[in-house]
Amino acid sequence: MKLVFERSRPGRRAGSLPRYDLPKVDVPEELRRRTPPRLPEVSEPELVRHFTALADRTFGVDTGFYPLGSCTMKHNPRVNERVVSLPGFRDLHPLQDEEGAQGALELMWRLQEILAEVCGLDAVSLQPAAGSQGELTGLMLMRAYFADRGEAEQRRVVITADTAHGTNPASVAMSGYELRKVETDDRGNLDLDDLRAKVDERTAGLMLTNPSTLGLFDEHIEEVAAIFHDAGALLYYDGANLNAVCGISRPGDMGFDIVHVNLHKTFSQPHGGGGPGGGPVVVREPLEPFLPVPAVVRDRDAFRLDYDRPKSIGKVRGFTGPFGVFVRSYAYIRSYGPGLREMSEVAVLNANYLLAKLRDVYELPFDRLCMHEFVLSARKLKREHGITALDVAKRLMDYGFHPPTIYFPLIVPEALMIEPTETEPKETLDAFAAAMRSIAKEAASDPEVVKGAPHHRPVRRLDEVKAAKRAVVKYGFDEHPDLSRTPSEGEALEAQKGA
Amino acid sequence: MKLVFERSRPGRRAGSLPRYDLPKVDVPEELRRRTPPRLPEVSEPELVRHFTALADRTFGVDTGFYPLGSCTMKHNPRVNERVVSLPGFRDLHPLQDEEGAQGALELMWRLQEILAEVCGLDAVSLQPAAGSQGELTGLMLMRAYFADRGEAEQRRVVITADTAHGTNPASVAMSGYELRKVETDDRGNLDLDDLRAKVDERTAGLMLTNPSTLGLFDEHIEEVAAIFHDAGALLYYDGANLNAVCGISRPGDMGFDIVHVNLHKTFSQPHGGGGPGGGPVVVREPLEPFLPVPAVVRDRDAFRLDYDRPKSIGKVRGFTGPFGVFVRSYAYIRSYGPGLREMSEVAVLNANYLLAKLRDVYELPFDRLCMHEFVLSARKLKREHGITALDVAKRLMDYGFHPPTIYFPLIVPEALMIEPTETEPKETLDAFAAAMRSIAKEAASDPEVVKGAPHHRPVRRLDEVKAAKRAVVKYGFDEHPDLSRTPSEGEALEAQKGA
Amino acid sequence: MSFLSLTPDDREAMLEAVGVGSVEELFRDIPEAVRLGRELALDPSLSEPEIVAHLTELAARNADTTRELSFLGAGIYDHYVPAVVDAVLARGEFLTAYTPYQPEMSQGVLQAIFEYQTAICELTGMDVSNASGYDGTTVAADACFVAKHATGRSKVVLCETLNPQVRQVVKTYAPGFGLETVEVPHRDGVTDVDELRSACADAACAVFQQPNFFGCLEPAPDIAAAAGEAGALPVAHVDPVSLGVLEAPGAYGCALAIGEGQGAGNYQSYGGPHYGFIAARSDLIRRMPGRIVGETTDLAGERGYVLTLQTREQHIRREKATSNITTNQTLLALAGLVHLSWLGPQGLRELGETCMSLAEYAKERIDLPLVFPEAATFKEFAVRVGRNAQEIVRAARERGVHPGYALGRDYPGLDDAVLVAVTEKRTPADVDRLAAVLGEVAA
Amino acid sequence: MSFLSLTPDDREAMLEAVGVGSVEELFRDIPEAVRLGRELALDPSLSEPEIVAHLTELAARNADTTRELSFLGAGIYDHYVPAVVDAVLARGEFLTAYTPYQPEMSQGVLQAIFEYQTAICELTGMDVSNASGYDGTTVAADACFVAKHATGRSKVVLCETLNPQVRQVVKTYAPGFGLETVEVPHRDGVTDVDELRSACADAACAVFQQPNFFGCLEPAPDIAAAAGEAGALPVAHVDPVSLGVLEAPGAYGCALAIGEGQGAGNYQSYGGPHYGFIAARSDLIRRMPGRIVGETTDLAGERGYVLTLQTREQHIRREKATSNITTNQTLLALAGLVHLSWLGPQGLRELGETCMSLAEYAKERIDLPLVFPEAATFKEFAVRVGRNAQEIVRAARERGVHPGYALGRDYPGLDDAVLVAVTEKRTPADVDRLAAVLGEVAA
Ligand SMILES: Cc1ncc(COP(=O)(O)O)c(C=O)c1O
Ligand SMILES: Cc1ncc(COP(=O)(O)O)c(C=O)c1O
Repeated sequence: MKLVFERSRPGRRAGSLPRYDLPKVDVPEELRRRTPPRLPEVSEPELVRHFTALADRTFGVDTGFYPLGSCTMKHNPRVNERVVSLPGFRDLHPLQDEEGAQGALELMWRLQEILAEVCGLDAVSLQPAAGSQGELTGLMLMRAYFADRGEAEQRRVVITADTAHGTNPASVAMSGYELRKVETDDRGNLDLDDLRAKVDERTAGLMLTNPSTLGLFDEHIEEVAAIFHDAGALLYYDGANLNAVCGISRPGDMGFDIVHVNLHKTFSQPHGGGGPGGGPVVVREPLEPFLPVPAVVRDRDAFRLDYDRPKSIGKVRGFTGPFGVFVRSYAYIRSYGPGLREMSEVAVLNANYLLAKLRDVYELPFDRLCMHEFVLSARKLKREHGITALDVAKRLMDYGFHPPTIYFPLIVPEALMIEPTETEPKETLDAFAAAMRSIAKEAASDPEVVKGAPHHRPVRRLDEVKAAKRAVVKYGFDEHPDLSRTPSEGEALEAQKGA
Repeated sequence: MKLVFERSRPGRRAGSLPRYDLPKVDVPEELRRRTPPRLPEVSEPELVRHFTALADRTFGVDTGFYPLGSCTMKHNPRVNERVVSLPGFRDLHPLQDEEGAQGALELMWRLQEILAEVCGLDAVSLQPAAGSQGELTGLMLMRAYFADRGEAEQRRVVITADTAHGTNPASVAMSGYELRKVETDDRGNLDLDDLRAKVDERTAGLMLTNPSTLGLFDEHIEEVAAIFHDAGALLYYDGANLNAVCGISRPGDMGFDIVHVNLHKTFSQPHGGGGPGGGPVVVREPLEPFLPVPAVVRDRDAFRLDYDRPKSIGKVRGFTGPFGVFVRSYAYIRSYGPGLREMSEVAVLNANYLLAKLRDVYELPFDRLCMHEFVLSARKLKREHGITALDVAKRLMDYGFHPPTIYFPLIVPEALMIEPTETEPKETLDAFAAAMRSIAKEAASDPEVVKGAPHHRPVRRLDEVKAAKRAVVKYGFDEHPDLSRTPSEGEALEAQKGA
Repeated sequence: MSFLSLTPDDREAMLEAVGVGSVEELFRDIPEAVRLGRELALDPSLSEPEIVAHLTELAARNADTTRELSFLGAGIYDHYVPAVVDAVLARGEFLTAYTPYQPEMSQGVLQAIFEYQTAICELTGMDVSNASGYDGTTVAADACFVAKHATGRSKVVLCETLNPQVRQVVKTYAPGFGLETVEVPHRDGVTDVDELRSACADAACAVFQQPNFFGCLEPAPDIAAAAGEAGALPVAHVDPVSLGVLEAPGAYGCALAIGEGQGAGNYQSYGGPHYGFIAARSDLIRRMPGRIVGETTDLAGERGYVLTLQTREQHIRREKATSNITTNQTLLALAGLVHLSWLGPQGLRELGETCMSLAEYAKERIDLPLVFPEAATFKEFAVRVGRNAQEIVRAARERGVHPGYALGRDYPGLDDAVLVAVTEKRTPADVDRLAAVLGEVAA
Repeated sequence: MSFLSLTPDDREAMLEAVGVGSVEELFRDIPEAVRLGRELALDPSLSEPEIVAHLTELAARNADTTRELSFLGAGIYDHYVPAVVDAVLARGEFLTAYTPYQPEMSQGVLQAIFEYQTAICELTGMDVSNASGYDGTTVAADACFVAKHATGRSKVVLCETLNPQVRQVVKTYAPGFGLETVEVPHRDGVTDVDELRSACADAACAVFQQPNFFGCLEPAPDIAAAAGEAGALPVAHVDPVSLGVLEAPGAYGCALAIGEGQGAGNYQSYGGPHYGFIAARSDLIRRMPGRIVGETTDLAGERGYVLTLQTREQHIRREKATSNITTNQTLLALAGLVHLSWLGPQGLRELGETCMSLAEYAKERIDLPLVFPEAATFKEFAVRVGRNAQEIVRAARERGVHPGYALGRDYPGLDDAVLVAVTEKRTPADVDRLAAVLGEVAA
């Protein structure tokens, strides 16, 4: 379909603005815009049709099952969208005096209290904008903590699991730490021997997801925590999988000192096609002085912003964080109350049920009950029929499902990482299982139909290699290239998609 | 796809309500519900998916071109949806004291003033809920007017054109009048001779659409008005086609005494899949005393509801009419201001342009410039290739367009009644013309593909005869019939579709 | 601001294609004498931000129920509208579609109407529902028209406890429909069944309301039986929100069930747009007014939905149609369907129970005499405030509470009565506040 | 209230299929000692109407810009958000989709991002934009990281007229990124180009803001030239709303253009979520952080869009990635695209002109000295209020007007200065009222 720029015609417009009867003011010559930006010139009717058509070519949780592992694609309640658009929230300026923002400050304070309780820790900063920024913030906190103790030079290493999400090593690098990786044992836990060998006085801490990206709870988490704490190091909890354990097991109780929570996963901030998110960090008391400023604090019945935190790492984002995200997540949590536990229970039940329906046709690398998600391997299909995880994913589209995360975690070959979430009905799980089983059959009986998938989407399989080589990353107007003349270079990449 | 009832499972629910700690009150035994209604039991995630899927199977103006003649399927500005949901409008109780509803009353009063100016008449009632209720109201006003003059028994006949919309004769019958029909002359005007022969002292009035449903302005409208007025009768203007003449020619100036305005056509209240609408009536001063109560009036700076109208016909609907519709239409009119004239000009330009692009391939029964819409005939295609207006309509769907109104007006065989509206860009008109021309070619080259259309919609051509014979008008739960076992009975009906 | 899409170049090219020299020329068929010849005397065009500012200013001059604690009801209620309702209605496909004449383009809205019809039939215990009527008043006129044709009789009996506006609309329609109306007075807030029985002789139908306009529960089965015995069709005007706890009209012999749908899924919106519903026994199906959606199959045998029984309708049957209605209230009815699906049977029952409990609590807390102390009520009841009720309302509003509807306008004997309505959105604390304010102003 | 879809029967059947006797058993891998063993200490579950009531009550305790006439800016502005923006963002498909890893499922959002990238490149005069950064602060840190790798240098120069929060975030990131920061003071409200030039020796980049934090117009081309001559990448932090009237950074030699997108399409929302944008010259493309969408073709040669250049990213490149970002601000960036498409080039220019005219009018009407009388401004300017600005703000707010941001917190020497911002939503009459109130309280 056309780009909005291709719908543009000179002289058309949608928007209208008030024109006041005031003299025009000239921009100084040398600062004045010479060539106007070629923004689209379209009428409102076309604008609405254009974006309606784009929405129609986008699959969301509202459209259907979206079992993208590690992403917690749960239902996003509509009441949250209602409350977030109350003018008292939506039209509130972040520099409004505290006295004129008591409702907003109270909401944030309450959310902080809730997150501390859910994580089993003491203090919260809502500032980070997403999970990965939460990670970075957490590592900065680690560094500040050790600096404060005079151990900054000594503790240069952060350890991650070989199952870790890519953001973990990236955050380690961006925060100036050295990275060390620990292996996974044959039950899917951290390999304790490997771990003991790698933890020493140079260790600043561990970054871990628990349940892991394999969807497995580390059975030795107490030992793991002891190893780090004994070495004077800290434990960081990547909260991406918190949806499995709310009200069941708390990161603080597991021994973690710093946690980030993905509000856009566990607490239902809609993902928005890639954001916004929210990545609050929750810490044990000794780390509190280092949290970003300003802190949201309560003085008796009034709430205020505390900038006076001399040990603070500073700021990682503007103001106090993505407030609209807090409104939605706060509303979500208040809907469940202590029933958050049931939310996690059902997430785990749904995952285990789906696993039970699939484990005889796809390989299960670690034969345990899963938590809120599980990872299968399409290795056998590949070996026997040349059908890869990518092919299975693409073929699922033809059955009306969004594919799971694939090729992640990296330690499972041809990984299919499936997270149904708690909001799905059993019928959907049954239908998805049937599709997966049917595709496994097709792999044998009709592999070409699987390899050629998808067949029923607005486009066929896309050439990702060509895109990367040609790097056409904006519309070129009159000079826009015609890529259909470039020969195909490789189609879709067999690389991590999802999470 | 499944009905929402087919998604139901006992024990599931979406909604939650506050439960107060109050004693339960029993309904008297004999009035108590025995069997609960079998409403759907679904969770919110399913509810959202269900209605999202239904929306996806619905084509609206937002989806694409919708040239349904007589329906004025123009763009519905989004700002109107914004203002109508302001709590001051949306959550206002209709029995609020006038002092607490001044904003609402002022809005209605202003809308009345605007409609009087646009129609060139004196007084307005916003009460009627749609065009056809406006018609009925207008005829009641006629009756009350003549009753007041002692002519009620004498004037028993209302005249309509043979091109009239079905609501006109139906309204005549429902208001207790006798119907008489006048023919159309060979330029598409009312046949003046026929008219003169039919108007006499028994005539209460005329109901006319001008421009007519042929999209033609009656060139003798002054003579027509004189004939009725000379006979002591009144003229009623069916405002369905007002979009052609705003700011150009006013019904009052044409000689009409009573007008209804379709707010959902001319003034962009969205059609909502069949409603709501708004059908205010606008009248010449002598008819004002008979308007429905309450009237919205202004006393200096305050606005109030006037119930003290002893000659009023009474009420045709609750309260003061569909207020939300008024908010949208008022906003729409304020957007244009006197520019309403340009709105009509472009509506007429778009129609004439499209006509110019089609007139050589489809028959044009009356060879004139059209107003905001025009009527073609597929008679030649039918004769030569057996392709009916219905087939053309269904085939247009495969090109991504909503079909025009077909088989209306009744005097044009195989009628295709096309109204593009002013909000369409030229590109869309060009694309639609190309599709119509292509279908005309297909009629010759590949008639089966046209007869079998649509091919690319969620369903193929539907059996309307079977539906009428079997009359399955609700879900039957365990006893729901399986109509796929009933043999086909005739598919789609070649009867009016649209308008 | 305008919503036009033509550029100046487009216009020129198009005029040329049409073969005229100017836009003016397109209107050459309009006689000079009937042209306006001047600009419309309307305020100048506003930009979008100005539209919003202007309408916001108007809206701010209304005391809506988010700003004033209100116990107004009398037919329109401040029930909670779930967020999913707004979300569904905001879908542009639903919002901007026309009546689904071309079913292959409109399976979604057709299926939704079919589901709505089913929900209404389930609520009312009827066999057929149309796709909606204008509101709770016009469906009463429709029902009388159906009854006239079904019985061949022309008298319609209206209970005095039926919403005054409903009665007024029926009376306005009556002359054109060829109907006469008679009213049956109430006794202690409910209809006297014996009087009704005698009024029903020769009548086409009897229309009563349950719960009635005073909030009282009518002896509905007895009314239906009395009408039926006299050969008149019993027509129940019901509150959809009550039908989780109150018996369905179909279960006690009504021929038609009608009502105002607003409470189920629509905002108050100063009186509209809302939807009226009308449902009937199967023998009346071919007399029903308006759109009806039916199930069928397509060429390939797949299930689908279409407008059906169209030979009842004006576009086919013209002056012989069962009604002149075309545009109805589909979008509002869709809101009703979504709301009812959100509630489910359990939610609907809870909603009714909560309203009843709150109303009973309010009766206890308000230290004023009930107008009809004998009658059981649902969510609404009338109290005597000792002096002119409109003054009391004014005084209470000054204290921030709207206590309800002053009945005097409709019932001359009840000048000192206020009709108090509660919904699940009012809390016991709200009721306490009402009681306190009434205590002050009606003391 | 919950959003679960399993019935009790479902649960039983599913537990059986899994082969466990209870939900409890599903958690058997969790060591006993780390289980919670009690209920979470959270307030009880609320129903949907209660959620709305509770949040409405909280919202009512905020003085938002619909209730208070406000001239607050300082980085976040009360520009008009068109209704189409809300309508597009309410589409469930956009709202509930994930990052488009599987392009065949997500052509719509991919194309939208590609269009957004194009719009940002057009605004800024750059060759490549990513799909968005978190906000206007973090993109500055990102830009410094890009500059470090591109130049091999580790010093970054920040102008003192750059938004204080932006500077603070860069400084917070700096240790981890291996950067040192230096600041260049302003002279009369704008950057001293000579000081900047000398600071840029050995620097990776120089970050300046146009219009700057004080609302003043910087000698941007001179700054860019000075930085460039010293081998430092010039990085412009720009207000998208200004770019219809102010020159594009690409046109005067900047290597990167970044900014806070909020003013174009996002509500103030107490500071977020918004989008930050970052765009660069083509030579920096493989150093860009975050998602980038590229054009390609499908099997059948049809045009399509995919996430591209992913070897820059954490999920492929892990510790060698150009950034750790994954979740970004796509939905807010989409709002930006819709807003910019609604405006078009003509609307954007008018918007800038209107803001400038209003600001100039405000300068005239307010009878207080300008802090930087020499500088040209865009939509914001600082005035001296004679005493502690926070007190003035408080006093003005008591009269219903928020006059702007008290600069003292960020600029110790400016304790008596208020930064006043106008947008097209403020009318000349609003400005008159501000002037009157300031006249009263600052007299
Ligand atoms: C395990 C894990 N860690 C970290 C992240 C990063 O979180 P975010 O996308 O919020 O930055 C994700 C998801 O993207 C994840 O799945
Ligand atoms: C010419 C004409 N008259 C009357 C009507 C009836 O108007 P409404 O649908 O508003 O009842 C219509 C449209 O349906 C029409 O096209």
